[in-house]
Amino acid sequence: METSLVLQNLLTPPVLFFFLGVIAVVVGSDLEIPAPLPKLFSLYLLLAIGFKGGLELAHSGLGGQVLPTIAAAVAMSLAVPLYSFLALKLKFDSFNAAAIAATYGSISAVTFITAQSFLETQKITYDGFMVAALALMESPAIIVGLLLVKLAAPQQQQRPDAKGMRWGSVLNEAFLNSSVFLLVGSLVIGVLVSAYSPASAEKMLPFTDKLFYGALSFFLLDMGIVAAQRLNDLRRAGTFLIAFSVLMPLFNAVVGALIARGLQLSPGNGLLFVVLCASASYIAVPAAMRMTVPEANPSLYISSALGVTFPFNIIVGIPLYMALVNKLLPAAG
Amino acid sequence: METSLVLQNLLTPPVLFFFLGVIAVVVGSDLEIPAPLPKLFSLYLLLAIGFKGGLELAHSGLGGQVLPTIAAAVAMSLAVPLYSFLALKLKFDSFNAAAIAATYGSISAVTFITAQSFLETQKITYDGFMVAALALMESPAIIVGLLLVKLAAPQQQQRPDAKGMRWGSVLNEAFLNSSVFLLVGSLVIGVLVSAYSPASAEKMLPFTDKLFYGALSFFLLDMGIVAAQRLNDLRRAGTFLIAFSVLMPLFNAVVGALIARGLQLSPGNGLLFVVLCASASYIAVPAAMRMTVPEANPSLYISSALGVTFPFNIIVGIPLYMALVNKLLPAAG
Amino acid sequence: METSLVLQNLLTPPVLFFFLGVIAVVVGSDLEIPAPLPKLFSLYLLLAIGFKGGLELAHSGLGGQVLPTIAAAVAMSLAVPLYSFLALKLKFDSFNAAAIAATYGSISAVTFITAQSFLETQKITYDGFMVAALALMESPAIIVGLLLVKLAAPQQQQRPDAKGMRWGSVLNEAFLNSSVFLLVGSLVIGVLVSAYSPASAEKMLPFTDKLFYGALSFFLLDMGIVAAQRLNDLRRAGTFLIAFSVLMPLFNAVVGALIARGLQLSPGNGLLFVVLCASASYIAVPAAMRMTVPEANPSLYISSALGVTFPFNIIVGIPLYMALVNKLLPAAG
Amino acid sequence: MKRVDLILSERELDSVIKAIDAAGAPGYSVMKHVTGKGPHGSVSEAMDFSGLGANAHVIIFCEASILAKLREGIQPLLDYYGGVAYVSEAEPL
Amino acid sequence: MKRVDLILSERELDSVIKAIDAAGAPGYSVMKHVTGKGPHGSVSEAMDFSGLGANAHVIIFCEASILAKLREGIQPLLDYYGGVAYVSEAEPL
Amino acid sequence: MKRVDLILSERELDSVIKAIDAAGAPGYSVMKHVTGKGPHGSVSEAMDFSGLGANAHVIIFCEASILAKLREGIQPLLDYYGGVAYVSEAEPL
Ligand SMILES: Nc1ncnc2c1ncn2[C@@H]1O[C@H](COP(=O)(O)O)[C@@H](O)[C@H]1O
Ligand SMILES: Nc1ncnc2c1ncn2[C@@H]1O[C@H](COP(=O)(O)O)[C@@H](O)[C@H]1O
Ligand SMILES: Nc1ncnc2c1ncn2[C@@H]1O[C@H](COP(=O)(O)O)[C@@H](O)[C@H]1O
Ligand code: NA
Ligand code: NA
Ligand code: NA
Repeated sequence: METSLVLQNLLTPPVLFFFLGVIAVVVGSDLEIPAPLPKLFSLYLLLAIGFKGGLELAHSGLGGQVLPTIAAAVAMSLAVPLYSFLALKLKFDSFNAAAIAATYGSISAVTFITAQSFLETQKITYDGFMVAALALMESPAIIVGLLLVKLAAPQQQQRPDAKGMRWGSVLNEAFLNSSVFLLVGSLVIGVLVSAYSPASAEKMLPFTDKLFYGALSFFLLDMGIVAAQRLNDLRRAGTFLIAFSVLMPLFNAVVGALIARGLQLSPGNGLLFVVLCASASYIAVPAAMRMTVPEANPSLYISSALGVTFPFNIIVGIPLYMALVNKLLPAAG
Repeated sequence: METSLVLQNLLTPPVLFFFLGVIAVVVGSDLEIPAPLPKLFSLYLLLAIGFKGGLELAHSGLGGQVLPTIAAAVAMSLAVPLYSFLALKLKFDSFNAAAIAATYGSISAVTFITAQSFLETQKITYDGFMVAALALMESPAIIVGLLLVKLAAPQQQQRPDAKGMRWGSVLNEAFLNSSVFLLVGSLVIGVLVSAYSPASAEKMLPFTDKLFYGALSFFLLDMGIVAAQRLNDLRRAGTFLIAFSVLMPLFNAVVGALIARGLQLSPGNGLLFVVLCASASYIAVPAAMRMTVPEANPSLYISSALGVTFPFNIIVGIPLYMALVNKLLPAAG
Repeated sequence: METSLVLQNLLTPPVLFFFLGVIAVVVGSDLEIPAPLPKLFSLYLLLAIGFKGGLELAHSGLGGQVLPTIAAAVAMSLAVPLYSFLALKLKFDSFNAAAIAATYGSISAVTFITAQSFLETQKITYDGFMVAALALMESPAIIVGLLLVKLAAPQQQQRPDAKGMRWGSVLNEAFLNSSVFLLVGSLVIGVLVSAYSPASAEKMLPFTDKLFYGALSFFLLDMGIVAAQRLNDLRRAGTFLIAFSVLMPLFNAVVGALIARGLQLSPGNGLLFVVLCASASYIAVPAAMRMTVPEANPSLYISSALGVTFPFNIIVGIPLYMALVNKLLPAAG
Repeated sequence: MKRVDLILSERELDSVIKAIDAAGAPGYSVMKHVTGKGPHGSVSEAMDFSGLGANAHVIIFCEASILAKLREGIQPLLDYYGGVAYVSEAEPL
Repeated sequence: MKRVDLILSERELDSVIKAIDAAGAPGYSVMKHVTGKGPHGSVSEAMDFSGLGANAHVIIFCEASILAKLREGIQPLLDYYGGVAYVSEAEPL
Repeated sequence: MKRVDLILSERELDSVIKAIDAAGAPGYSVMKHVTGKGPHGSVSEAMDFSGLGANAHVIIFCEASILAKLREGIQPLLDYYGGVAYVSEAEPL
């Protein structure tokens, strides 16, 4: 059954275009999507996912499983970097361990979106409030990462621009970085519009909804190119980091699935919850870490999150987690 | 009633995304939409509004109110800069006064589009020929602005490149600048296609029509960022210019509403006419003025049109003008 | 009848926006679509045409006329550069003759797409496997072009970077250049998705299908600008090249129509086949030639393909070839 | 030989290039999308969507003998519209 | 007069510009989207979509008297975060 | 120390960078999207959509001792494909 789910996931346009990007690099095609075009798609995807989530959140409200699920999600984004840090300290200094740990505590919106698309092609329902969980899991891990640096790093060299580690700017970076800001902002707009101007919400759908799947596929073509370019860096990073990039998501997925079971989530929401736990950030966190922990080597945390964990998740992770959820969650029978 | 209209306008995606852009700057988020992506949206909006207007113009023809309305629109684009200039001369030299005056004589296509969207969510009809009025109001004010400089400015220093003020190049800048050219060109294409190839007109609609509202919202996110960045400049520009940027649109709106009443326009067309009178250009005119009146300070005319008048119009202006139109125009009863 | 077909083609949005771009340059408007925005549209068009072709190819399979048609297409892409080279050697050195010859052996995807749109507005059907012919005709001409240089060019100066003419890199450039790679890749993805995940194929259509016509029109606006900018270069290139750029497509069209008759293609497929023979590449081949035959003057092969043949084909060529096909192909009666 | 660096608004780029050609320079290179600050204030790319553009950086490698003509054509433009022009030494590699 | 060329990550651009202003330079120009290689490895534009950015090239034409203050403000940033800074001679055209 | 400025077609960028690395330069910076004019005619960005690209500007700060090797690797490329290379003096800030 897992194999058939893997195949069903594999043979969808988003995943196939991701592969096409990887193949372009491997065979040496000069295919590239020049900057800032990928930024257009990443801004679009965040805006659309936030807006659609907001519309749905307005319908579901904050009752029932909503708040417990969100609380559990935030708790995971605090816990994951802590135990990841302990594992990473076996091989890395505190700066790099903290930066990689934060990356895995946070989430990948594109992995989440790909999981939603997977659910839709499987005709499994899920709820809009999961986007709120997504939005709220981006920032806490950034804060934890910086606390870890503060506490565990050797007495730091004085930063030449005080800015680096002042808490104001760290919180700013954590909560107001463009990706979190746009996602949360669009979510709030979705909620407001759904409540007060449903007719105008309708008019947004051709842009935010109909186009979404194609735009995701196009963006994943670029992600495939970028991820494959990272493969060289990875070889240098060594087997410990590669193993971590596969095993930590699997471990987080199991923890996540158990929590989802405890929360009695539906299979659809369960899968999304697991994917949030298992995914690693390569948008918000790297930008924040490079700003606030310049001592860490970006090629380590970007390559592991984008070069290994992301492809692993969208290719085999999502169907695997689905099978796990189907086993563990009662509603899935 | 005005309050409820204001709220109904406020809680639509275009206006909310504009706010989101403003908030991004105010709270210090690093959200930005890098060049040339905003240009993609501005080209798209001009092409789509022109094309759709052309389709509708082909249906309505040039009979009835069409020609008188267009004539009145052009007359306003000639009159507004003249009396604006007199007001502005109280505080500014002839170069700056003429450049700002031209800005207010011309129009803002995005304000017009936002007003159309407002009408649509209010289920109030309007006619395609208003886009022709929009197109024809862009250029005259540029010519008037330059005449004012010629007549009123102190004997000018000789321009090093004769080009600056030769009439050929001024007319070129006024009538062939990219925004006027694309709008008029798309309008003509819309008319031709509607008449000779209705099947192909149909095939354009998913692009020009369905996507429009979402693309407008995305563009307004950027406009919010850019407008908010102008706030600092404004403080330096002083209260006179800020007051002018709110009062002149209001005055023009009243004049416009009276003319609309005289023309017996429908409420929908009436609102669009008023919005044309009340809006100020921050696309065509600034580009033209910087080319042809380099002596004027761009931060004055850009900041007043984009930093004050534009937000004022799309946030409170449009519903306010709607209320005004409802009061003054008989058909609105 | 030809005149009416010409007019019906002329008055469609893609062709009219192409004209608008040409006019912008001729009258001196500053309208431009800054890089890399045109690249976004060209990537999109290749992805969409490939994907849609793949979906259709999966339905039609490889039986019947499919393989003979594809074989004939590839044969034409080998033959055209050979006889073009002989003609071009009358005026040009071997480097330039080979580069221009390769350009005419290969195809223009945008011309093909415009022909498809023409067929759709004419309500004439065509088959998805023609996209496979399109994809397979891009590369062979590049190889022939380089063989011609190898064989006919004077003993070459030693290239400073061996890379230039090594066969590995030539084949790489021919078969893996970004435009061929993306087209073929999307075609394969279309086939796979159609077979194994029809639900997800459905979800791509708003992006790849509905938007297509508008995006084509927007891209042709840019092509109009770029083609018109080439007119100056052309004057320098002389009447021989201009005549070649019109006569060679016409000759190829007649040859193509006879082959289509031999293959008993339907009128729709026949037109597409003829258009493939008659069109010249200004995307894949120029990029390949500049890399591999730097001795040739790019302004010659770009200007003739993009400045003459492309406008000729999309304005008068397509309807002319349609009339030819209607005359020669029995099914068209 | 000499290297000339010009930084000025994209708006005047066409006039400046005409002056460079007129001075007989053997070539030039242009980088657009330059932002910056000078006596006339700050220049950003924020208004790019409106066609206002930012600054351009022009580099010219030429013989010293061309400098006088270059100065003659370009200096009035910079004086009137703003921008900077500097010369330094440069030898072919 | 002097010409200063700085190449550094876009990330530190704001800090560097503050230092340039503080040093009293009469102006500066910035080119973004610069890629390259240095002691800290390669920098590309591939992660641009994530907000990571590439390098920036800053040019400052100024009097020699400003150099000391510039060095004081900028050198610590370059030492800590990476990047290069060079000075050459330049005369007004 | 020395500053080397190369301007050449983006097409040859990979070969040039290999030559720079081979010469042992401590680093380099690249700006793409450069347009211009030289003995081989004008270069614009109009064909960017086709993958043709425009020019690139490469800056290398290095010791004088590296120049000979750089010249050896790069000059043949410029001679064959076009482009310019100039050297000037530069001191660390
Ligand atoms: N001292 C300087 N060093 C480097 N660039 C400068 C300098 N002064 C002015 N610029 C550039 O030239 C542009 C136009 O200057 P201006 O119009 O004279 O203020 C500025 O926006 C800067 O990009
Ligand atoms: N020797 C050099 N010549 C030119 N650019 C350099 C040089 N060294 C470093 N750079 C540029 O400065 C950036 C930052 O350098 P770093 O962080 O010190 O490796 C590099 O990515 C290059 O763009
Ligand atoms: N004298 C020059 N000064 C500045 N840039 C030049 C000069 N000559 C050539 N270039 C640049 O080098 C590119 C290639 O030159 P080429 O292929 O030799 O014509 C041109 O497109 C220009 O960008
Ligand atoms: Na996670
Ligand atoms: Na107005
Ligand atoms: Na052909």
